[in-house]
Amino acid sequence: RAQDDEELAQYLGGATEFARADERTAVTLVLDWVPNTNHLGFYVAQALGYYDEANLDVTVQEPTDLQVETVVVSGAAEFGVSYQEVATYALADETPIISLAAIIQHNTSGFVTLHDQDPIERPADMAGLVYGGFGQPELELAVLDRLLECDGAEPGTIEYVDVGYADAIPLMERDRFDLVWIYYAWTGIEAELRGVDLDAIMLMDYLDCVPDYYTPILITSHTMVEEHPDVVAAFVQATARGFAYAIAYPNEAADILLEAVPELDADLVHASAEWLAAQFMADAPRWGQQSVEVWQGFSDFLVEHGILDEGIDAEAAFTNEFLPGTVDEDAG
Amino acid sequence: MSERPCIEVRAVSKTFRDDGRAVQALADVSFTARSGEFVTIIGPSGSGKSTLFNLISGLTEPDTGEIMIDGRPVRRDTGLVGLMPQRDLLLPWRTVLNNVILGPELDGVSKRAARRRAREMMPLFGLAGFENAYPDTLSGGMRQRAALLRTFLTDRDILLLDEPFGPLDALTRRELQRWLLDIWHRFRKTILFITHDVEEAVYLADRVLVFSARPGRIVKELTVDLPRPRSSISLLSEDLRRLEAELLEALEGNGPASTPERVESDPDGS
Amino acid sequence: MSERPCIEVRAVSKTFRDDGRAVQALADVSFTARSGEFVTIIGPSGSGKSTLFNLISGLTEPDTGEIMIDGRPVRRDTGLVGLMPQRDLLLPWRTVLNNVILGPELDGVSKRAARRRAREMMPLFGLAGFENAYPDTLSGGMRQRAALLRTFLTDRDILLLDEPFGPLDALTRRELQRWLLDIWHRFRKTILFITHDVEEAVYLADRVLVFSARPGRIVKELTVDLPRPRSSISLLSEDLRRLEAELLEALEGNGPASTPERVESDPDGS
Amino acid sequence: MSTLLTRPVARRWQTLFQDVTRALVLVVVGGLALTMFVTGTAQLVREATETKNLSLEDIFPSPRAIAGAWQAHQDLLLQQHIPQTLWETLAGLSIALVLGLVIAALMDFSTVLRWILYPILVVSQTIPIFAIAILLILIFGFGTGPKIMVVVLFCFFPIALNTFAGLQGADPELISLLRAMGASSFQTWTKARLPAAMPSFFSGLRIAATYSVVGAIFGEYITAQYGLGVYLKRSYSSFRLDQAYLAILLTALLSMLLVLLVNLVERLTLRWYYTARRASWRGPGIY
Amino acid sequence: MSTLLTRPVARRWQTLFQDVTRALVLVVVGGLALTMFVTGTAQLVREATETKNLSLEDIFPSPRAIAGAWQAHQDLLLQQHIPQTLWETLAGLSIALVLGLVIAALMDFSTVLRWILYPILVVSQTIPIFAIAILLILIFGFGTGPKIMVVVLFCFFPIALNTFAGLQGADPELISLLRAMGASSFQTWTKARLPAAMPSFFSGLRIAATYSVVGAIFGEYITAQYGLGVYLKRSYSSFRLDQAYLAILLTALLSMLLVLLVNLVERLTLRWYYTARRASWRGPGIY
Ligand SMILES: Nc1ncnc2c1ncn2[C@@H]1O[C@H](COP(=O)(O)OP(=O)(O)OP(=O)(O)O)[C@@H](O)[C@H]1O
Ligand SMILES: Nc1ncnc2c1ncn2[C@@H]1O[C@H](COP(=O)(O)OP(=O)(O)OP(=O)(O)O)[C@@H](O)[C@H]1O
Ligand SMILES: [Mg+2]
Ligand SMILES: [Mg+2]
Repeated sequence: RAQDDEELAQYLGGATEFARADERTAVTLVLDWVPNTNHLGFYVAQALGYYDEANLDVTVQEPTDLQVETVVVSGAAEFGVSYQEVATYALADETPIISLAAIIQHNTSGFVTLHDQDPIERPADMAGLVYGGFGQPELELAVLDRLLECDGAEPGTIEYVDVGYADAIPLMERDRFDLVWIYYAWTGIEAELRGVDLDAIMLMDYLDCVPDYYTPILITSHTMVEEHPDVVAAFVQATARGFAYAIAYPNEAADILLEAVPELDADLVHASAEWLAAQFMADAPRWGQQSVEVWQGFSDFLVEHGILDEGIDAEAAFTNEFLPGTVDEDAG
Repeated sequence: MSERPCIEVRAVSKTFRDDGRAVQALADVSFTARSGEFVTIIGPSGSGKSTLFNLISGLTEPDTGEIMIDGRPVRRDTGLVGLMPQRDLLLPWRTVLNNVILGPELDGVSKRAARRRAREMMPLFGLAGFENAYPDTLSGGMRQRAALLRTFLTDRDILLLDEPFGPLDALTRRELQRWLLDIWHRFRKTILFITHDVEEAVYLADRVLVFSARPGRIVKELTVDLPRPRSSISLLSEDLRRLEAELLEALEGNGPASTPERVESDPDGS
Repeated sequence: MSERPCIEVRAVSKTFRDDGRAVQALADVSFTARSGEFVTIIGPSGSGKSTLFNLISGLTEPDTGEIMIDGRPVRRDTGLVGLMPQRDLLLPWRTVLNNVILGPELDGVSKRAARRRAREMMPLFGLAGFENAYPDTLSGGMRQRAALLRTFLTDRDILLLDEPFGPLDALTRRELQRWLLDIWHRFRKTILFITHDVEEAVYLADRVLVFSARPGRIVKELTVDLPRPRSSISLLSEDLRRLEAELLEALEGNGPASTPERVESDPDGS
Repeated sequence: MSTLLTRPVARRWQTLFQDVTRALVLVVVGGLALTMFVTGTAQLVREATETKNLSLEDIFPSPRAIAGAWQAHQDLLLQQHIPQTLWETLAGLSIALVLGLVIAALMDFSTVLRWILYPILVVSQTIPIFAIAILLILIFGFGTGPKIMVVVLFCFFPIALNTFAGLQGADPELISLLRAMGASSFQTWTKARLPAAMPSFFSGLRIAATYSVVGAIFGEYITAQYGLGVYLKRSYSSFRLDQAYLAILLTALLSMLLVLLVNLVERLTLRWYYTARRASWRGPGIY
Repeated sequence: MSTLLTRPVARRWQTLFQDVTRALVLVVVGGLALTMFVTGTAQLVREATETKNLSLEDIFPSPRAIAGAWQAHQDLLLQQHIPQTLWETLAGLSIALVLGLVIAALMDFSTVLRWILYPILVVSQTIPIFAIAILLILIFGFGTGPKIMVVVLFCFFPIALNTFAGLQGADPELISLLRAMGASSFQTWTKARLPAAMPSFFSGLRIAATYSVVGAIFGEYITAQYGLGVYLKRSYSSFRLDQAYLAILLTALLSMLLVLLVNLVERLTLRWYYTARRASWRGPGIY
């Protein structure tokens, strides 16, 4: 274990000591979606007793039909997994939440096509394709248009159709549309496993064009931060340890997840964990680190495209205060 | 028979209105039945006899006039009389036995006691063996008898019987008539009895009321002064025949029923 | 009146079974009605008269025996006869006018023509002015008359009438009896007619069949040899009275109705 | 001779056995239902009393905010979203009506068909939308088709089941009379069974009308450009709760109007029914 | 005198006006429904025929794959998911049954209550789950409560509406007779209205039973650790279509069993109903 701690410390700002709650506390974490590899750290922290060590009894609650922000603010759950875009909307609506950690350092989503049908190499290739969206056309088209623009193509040349609940790739295979926005770590890996040849424009690769944003993030309510900072710190740090473990031992972390949620596809979980291991922290000084530039940049982007009337206070949107260890803030 | 008026019907009129059609069922009907009296009512079909029963039992309110039972006005005040409706109206979801004990059951009598009494009466009503049959499997006459038994078990001092013996054969009919007279006599009931059978009307009654065709009016009151008990009176007795003929004449003197008004006539005559 | 048998009922039996209770309604009934004959059926309540009509009209099949109409066996073959059921069974969603034209309508006659004919008959049946009333607003007798009119408009050569004049006053009854005899005579119909009124049975019929109590058997066949037309026969005619008395006697000689078997008896007697 | 003696005894035993089985089944099922009711309610009460701090502000928008959303998007809603949803609703409901009647007729018509159709009906109501979303898109593309189909799926079921029950419940003596009068099966159906089933049919139609707008909203979740469902989804996922609740409010309103329309038509069509019941019928209107 | 002359005329006009209005409304609504049916069907046909290559392989898993999923997760399903869903279903359905009956009784009892309850009922069916999910979670936490409540929400509506219709449809003459016999309102209700409403009630219960399992699955979408809904959601999200369809299959199966149970209880309870109809009743069993 000692050796483990040493190895994991590099992802934890060098910390080997972690915060504990003042007294034994029961807390609930609501997930954003069905348990998946984005949640590896939580399941690891649960299984390896990190939460226990932090004096916490954690219930990992499967997703609800609700916005996680609503659940967290209502007090029904203390922590939640959300996305920067939804959190930004919520903050603009003056919902009292705050982001505690970026679960994955960069945006790992991307636009994909079937290589055999519509090969794309660069954003400009997407012009003229039919895009199957998930129901937020303003945001989706804003991102797409920006990508086209950056690559010198005509914006507004992508046709939007709403795909709703339906599974995208089979519909693309039947030529119902050409282009879809996916989380590569899950849908992309799954397609790879099935031998579907995808072409992807990863947003990570165009950060100078479309600003980066965190997806997913860990959030809590203002009330928690103000009234139970010890619990928040204990939870965030134990979670950080879990993710550090997932970075170091993706295979073992995948097994832990599968143990807890046996319905998931084992191959997919393993491959996805492997892929994500490099993405959880990426180039950040520690897991979970957030920066004001990312929050500001994305808020500005939304305002620019008329999706938000007013920007948010980026400084107040997040905090790194509860993360383990210490880092040079400028390095982020 | 006491002289105390038990049912008083005073100048009662009733008109039914139905999109633009007005049917006057009763026009200014008045009569009194003394406590313990047996009154039969006879009149053309559609002359408002059943309507009169509905009024007396408090199911409908008269347009004008008033009805008193035991000196108290009836104003949608139900449960004072035992009513046997023209259509048998058995509850289809109850067996015969459970149908006939409905009255006592509503009065809060224990079902057990009610059933015991009912079982005893079954043979008289020719329903023995059909205690557990559903009404749908009975013949027309059997249904009628079950409805009659139900009314008697309801145990009221005033009985309104709307053609109770209509679909019964002569034999059963005679038997039930005798039984009815016996009950009436023993328990001093007041009975109003609608029938189309002139002989029956005379045979049973102290008094016969003859209704005119629609709108129903009382056109004749015939007091039957035959001696009681009547079970011994020969069916062809002279007196009986004479009264029957008198009744028939009264009935015949009353032309055909009026058709309903196409437009509403002014009810308060202003 | 021809000698050709029109309805032949041969050794027909019918037993109803109901969880463990068996009710024998008809036991070995045989008779023949010639074409154009007017046969009345009289018998105790519950003796299987209505059941017999159901068998003849093909609604039910006999357990044993056979029924022929015009020489062809009836085997769930319906629509050959005009049936007026004991319960009026008017369609509650149709007005009186639309109820009475049901027969022609089923036969594919134009509604318009059917309505015209029906309208003409309304006054005779005392239903004038009630063409557009729903059955629920009619009196008991009016419903019965509507049902009767419906049967006549169905226009069959054979009519089965189950107590058609039950709830009618003497006057209307007499009028409709005369009319029925007229129709029968003019259009040479074959009529089976169930009644509980001994006088009516004799007054109308060529022949009266007397049923025993349940299980129904034919215990007497009485040929009525009074001259026709009978409208002129005095109501107190000697012959009439004699036949009536004879009938009553036959009826009375037949004890009370049997109760149903608690357990099933072996139907094929093995 | 032995048969004569044993048969009735066997029969008596059989009857007894039937009665006992019947009582047993009813007691068991009734007991189960009662237990479930009690424990279920207890569970609800227990969980509800355990609740800690119920803070509802911040979660539901104020009526003022909802009114504001209406003012802001009035035109959009009135010109695009509501007409779209309404058209899907009405088209779907009309098709469901016909389909429901046809299915009820088929089930009424033949036992074999009933055996085949019943499971299909039940399954059709238990399949989650997402499982058929892909199928609908494949068949109809991204047009109005999928939404109409979802409305049909939501609505035909109560119509079919209720109409079927109504058809089966028609007075058997009336049917017999019609058969005696020589009516064909079809005539018995149109002249007696169908009219007798109308009250029950309308009861099913009322349920269906309630579901129809929701069905359209749901269908729009599968795929749509316009419609209240789209407005709802977009508002909700961009956290505009005021707009989301406005959409819900409008949905409820449309449903209510449709139900009232059904009630009105029922009152006008089933005049005989309401005439007969007029005496006991309390309160005016089409409610 | 003038009143005597004018009143009837006024009345005649009024009648005519009523008739015309009635005809007009029915024609307009009927025409609308017909138009909607025709254009709706046309739309469906048009969109469906436009479809080019409709290849369905690998959208649906093979039966073998589903059987495989069953073998793999048999224990998990039988020990955790199915019992959980079943308990939620039965508890919810039982509560819905009582609630539906109570609501029907209240609506039948008073016009005022009807005016109040009707909109609430309709609204309760049009609100999307997510809009009340937060309330349910706040009240009941993440336990079984929310799921039971969703089942109740799904199921009480058809029961309430159908029972209400049944109560209203009771033979008015029978009610009159009971009143004449001195029955209290309550007695009229228990002895005549309620029994008369039973066939209609069972028809509603059958619809509710069909929805109940789906309701539980839906409730589990709000929040759950166990249950077929969880299994379904997890499987679908990790692209295990075989497992997802297994879950759907099990849902349908459970629903079917519940419906059959309702049919059985109906047959046993409404003996008078089926006795009377025996002659015309085609086919055996509880179907
Ligand atoms: N609820 C009602 N609505 C409208 N009209 C009615 C209603 N009840 C009775 N009538 C009318 O009132 C008149 C009298 O009916 P009622 O039932 O009292 O007659 P009746 O004397 O009992 O006749 P019958 O001997 O045929 O039973 C009839 O013309 C009938 O159409
Ligand atoms: N569908 C049925 N199921 C069971 N039993 C029946 C059925 N129909 C008739 N019965 C029984 O058959 C017997 C004869 O009935 P039916 O209706 O033929 O008598 P009826 O002679 O017409 O009597 P009424 O003069 O009273 O009308 C009755 O005891 C009745 O209970
Ligand atoms: Mg009457
Ligand atoms: Mg009979």
